[in-house]
Amino acid sequence: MNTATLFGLCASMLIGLGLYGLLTHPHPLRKILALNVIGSGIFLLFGAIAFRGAAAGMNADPVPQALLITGIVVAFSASALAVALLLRLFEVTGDVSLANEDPAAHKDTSKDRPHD
Amino acid sequence: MSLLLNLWTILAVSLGVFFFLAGTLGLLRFPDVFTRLHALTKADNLGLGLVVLGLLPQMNSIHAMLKLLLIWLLVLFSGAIVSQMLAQAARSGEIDS
Amino acid sequence: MTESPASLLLVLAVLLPFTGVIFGLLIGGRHVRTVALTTVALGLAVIGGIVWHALGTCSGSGTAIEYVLGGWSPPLGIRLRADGLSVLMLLAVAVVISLVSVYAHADFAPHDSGKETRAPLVFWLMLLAIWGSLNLVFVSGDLFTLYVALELLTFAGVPLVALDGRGETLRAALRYLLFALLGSLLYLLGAVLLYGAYGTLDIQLLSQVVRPEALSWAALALMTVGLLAKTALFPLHIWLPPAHAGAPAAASALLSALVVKGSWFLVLRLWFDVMPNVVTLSAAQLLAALGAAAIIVGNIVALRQLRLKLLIAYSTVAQIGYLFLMFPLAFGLAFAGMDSAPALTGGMLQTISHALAKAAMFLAAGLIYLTLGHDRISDLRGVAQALPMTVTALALAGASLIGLPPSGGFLAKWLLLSAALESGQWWWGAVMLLGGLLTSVYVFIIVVRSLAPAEAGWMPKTRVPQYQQMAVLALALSAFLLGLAALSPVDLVQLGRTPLSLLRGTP
Amino acid sequence: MTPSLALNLALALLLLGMAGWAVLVRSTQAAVIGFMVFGLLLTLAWARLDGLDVALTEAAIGGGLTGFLLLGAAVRLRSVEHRATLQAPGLATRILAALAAGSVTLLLAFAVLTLPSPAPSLAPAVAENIAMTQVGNPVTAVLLAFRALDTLLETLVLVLAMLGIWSLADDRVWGGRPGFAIAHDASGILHYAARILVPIGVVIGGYIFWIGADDPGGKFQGATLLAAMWLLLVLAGLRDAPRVSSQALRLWVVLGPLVFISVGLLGSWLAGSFLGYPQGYAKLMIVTVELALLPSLTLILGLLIMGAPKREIGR
Repeated sequence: MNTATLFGLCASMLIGLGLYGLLTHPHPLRKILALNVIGSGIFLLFGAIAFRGAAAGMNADPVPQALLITGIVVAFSASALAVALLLRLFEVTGDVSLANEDPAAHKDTSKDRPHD
Repeated sequence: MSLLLNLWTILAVSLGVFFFLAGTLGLLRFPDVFTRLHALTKADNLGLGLVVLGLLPQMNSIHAMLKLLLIWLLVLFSGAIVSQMLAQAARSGEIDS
Repeated sequence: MTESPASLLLVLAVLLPFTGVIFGLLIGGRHVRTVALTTVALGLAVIGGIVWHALGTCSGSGTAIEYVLGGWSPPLGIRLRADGLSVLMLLAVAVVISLVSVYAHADFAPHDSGKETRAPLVFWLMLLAIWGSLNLVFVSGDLFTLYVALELLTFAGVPLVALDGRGETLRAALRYLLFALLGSLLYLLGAVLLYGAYGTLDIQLLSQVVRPEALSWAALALMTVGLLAKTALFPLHIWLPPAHAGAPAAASALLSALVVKGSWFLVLRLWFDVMPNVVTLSAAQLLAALGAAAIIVGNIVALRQLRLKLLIAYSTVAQIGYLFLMFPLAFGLAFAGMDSAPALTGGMLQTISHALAKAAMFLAAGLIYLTLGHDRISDLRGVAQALPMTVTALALAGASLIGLPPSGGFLAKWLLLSAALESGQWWWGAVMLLGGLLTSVYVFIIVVRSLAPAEAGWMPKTRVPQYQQMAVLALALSAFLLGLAALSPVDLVQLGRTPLSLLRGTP
Repeated sequence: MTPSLALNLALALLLLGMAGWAVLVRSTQAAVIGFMVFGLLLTLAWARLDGLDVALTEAAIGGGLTGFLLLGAAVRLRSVEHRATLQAPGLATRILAALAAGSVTLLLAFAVLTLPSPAPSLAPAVAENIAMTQVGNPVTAVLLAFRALDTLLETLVLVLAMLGIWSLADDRVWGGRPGFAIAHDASGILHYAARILVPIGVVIGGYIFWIGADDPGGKFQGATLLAAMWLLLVLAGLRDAPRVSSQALRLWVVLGPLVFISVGLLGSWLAGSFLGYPQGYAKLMIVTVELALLPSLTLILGLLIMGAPKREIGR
């Protein structure tokens, strides 16, 4: 198996892992982290595609690599905005739950009993 | 000459890797923050130092050699600072030791 | 290909609003509104120039307006391209943006002390940013540039959702952001796969080389799902109502009328322009089925709302559904070898009339809130007395949502309905009629309730300036009279476009 | 199995392991630390894929700044950690999520295996045109010439994100300083570290920026390092975070985008195309844009980490 295919498959699994985390974690910070894992997977896949495109004396296709740099910076600004929103939500409400305010949920959290 | 240098590289890098292994083992097995820090800083300082020393003869310019040495010095410096801060935090009870 | 000096207007349409953001931030203080309004005026001139130019080419060469950036032609470089769809969207968005700016003039005025305050700065800068990002979505010819445009749009929308600063709006904003980020990541993933398969991101070039194979199918599926999450098509709509209803009226109008249209437009681009030969009729049927579900569920939930702003937000969920009915209709006609243009025109008209009508409704709801001090639907007495123009606007906008003649909504639904019958898909027509019926129920309730006389001696909480009412009425009137576009001598929609049947024709 | 393949395989497995840890482990702090290690490993993967520019960016931004950001948030949110995990979804949701994630992975794996060979590539096109841009690093040529519009828009993304974060301030403290805390530093060790490290970091940041024209490196990587040095100064209490109403700050923040747009317009006048460069002046104009972007990017990246204004003016 060649390098590009290996990392391409690795990227596919990273994206799946991140997606699972995003769908199952109730904590918004974990969702943000999972989004970052998905993002890294997509970037790695693009990197593998760039590596396949080695030609004209270059070890990899420089166009995807340049786009990746843009992508990484954009992903970072998204994470920064999301974290700032989350911290502000915590400051204002004292909670980080994303669920809608319904009285049943309130009752549950006020008891704050360990759940196991 | 180049055979000798290659031998030196192999020897020094292997020794460095050994220190890293030992440090990682300590990090996983030692009971508290202080002893773990001890293990970790050994790996950083000596392990990385040996790897850098081993790689020096493989560089083809003085410039690159200086960069390698700079990396070692920076890691030494930040390692020392960070372990100090971790130890302080552990002693004042900010993190669980 | 026309690359005249007028094509530089495409660059200006994108960068002028952002330059406004930069200067607004730099000058700051109490001058933000002045900077924003100046930029809006200049931007209107730019869009006017583009439309003028497009009408000129419409009767002449009939090709799209193009601009190759830096002289580096694709696939290496990036080109901007405005066809009929882009020009229409540019125009519609410019109209909504400028009327919302007129409305917001008082709501986001600088503080008396002359000190910079948070809400006006954020509102005006984000209004400009939304405008620039949407224009970029409409004219960009490159899939990666479109990814950046989507992110710009998200980053401009989120602060507006959270402008109020209350806990629930922060929560709504965070949920919106997480949905939107996943959406743009899935879109990017699809674009990455397309680059891996065909080595270009340029829409025109891709449409020539893309083949109906597993790889392009996977890319289209991923990108579509991502964009649907951003457009809030059922069942990915749960983030929308709290996000749109919690913002100040002018911000809600921007979010509900315009921002969701950006990602919808991109779905349209992908299906009709990038990969028409990958699309299958059953995939288009699935998209429309989700749209139909959105129409039914959105309208029924809207009927059960107690507050005006939430009702209008749920009505957006339903109206988004209509936007997806055109897909099987257009592809159905194209598959049958018939002219698919009426379905496309119907879909475009639906988008534009919804943008105008929904902006009018949210702004009207804002005025009603100011007058009554609340927006409970059960108690709208006295509104018509205090705000006659606004209630007229609500009725006209509602008529457009329902689809009464001669509104834009009527013409849109008429075109879609006849496309449905012509392509033998009567069931989508039935969904449209049912949706119209449900919409008319809540529009009727709102209008009748607000016509009820107020108690003797009742005084409005706040006196609303006339020009705010006039801005709302202007929006509603444009939605209502949009149906007269049928009389227009030029068919702007088809400018620079290849008929779908030709694109699909060769295997 | 060749040594190179073995190394790649080990790297891929480690990546998956760390990502799995970051996604599945119970404690949020442990997850974030796992993610930072993941970022470092990813840097190695980039080096294996011959993407040194990307590797530098990933190390600086993906692993470094993002990790710092998430770790800070995890510490701040420690008190609600338990409550937030209470609403964990049931088994049915987990199975559905696993099915969805698994099918996406399978779809992608299938796509990866069916990518065409030989792979399409724009490398020849870049090689053909790079001489006209007068820069030696092809990635820089793409970022600042062939696809300069994307880079311009990206700086606007950063400005919008910064504004979005500022917009989360309380109305009363608008215009004030971010609440970025000064670290607890009883023995003054951080203070000492900042004094030694910052000058070295600034030199290295400048160096990475400068060689970017011809070698791996560039403004984003350099700016991130400079931003990190700035954050260190603030953390150590040597400098206070800036007031967001400061005119000087705003001028430096918008300098990059403003110069970029101006150079673009100059191009439409001199070279006949927006963001075009007249013959022989390409490098001069590219370096001008990069020089203007460096301070703006440094400040914005730092401000994104510092967060919304928290303290009133004068405090």
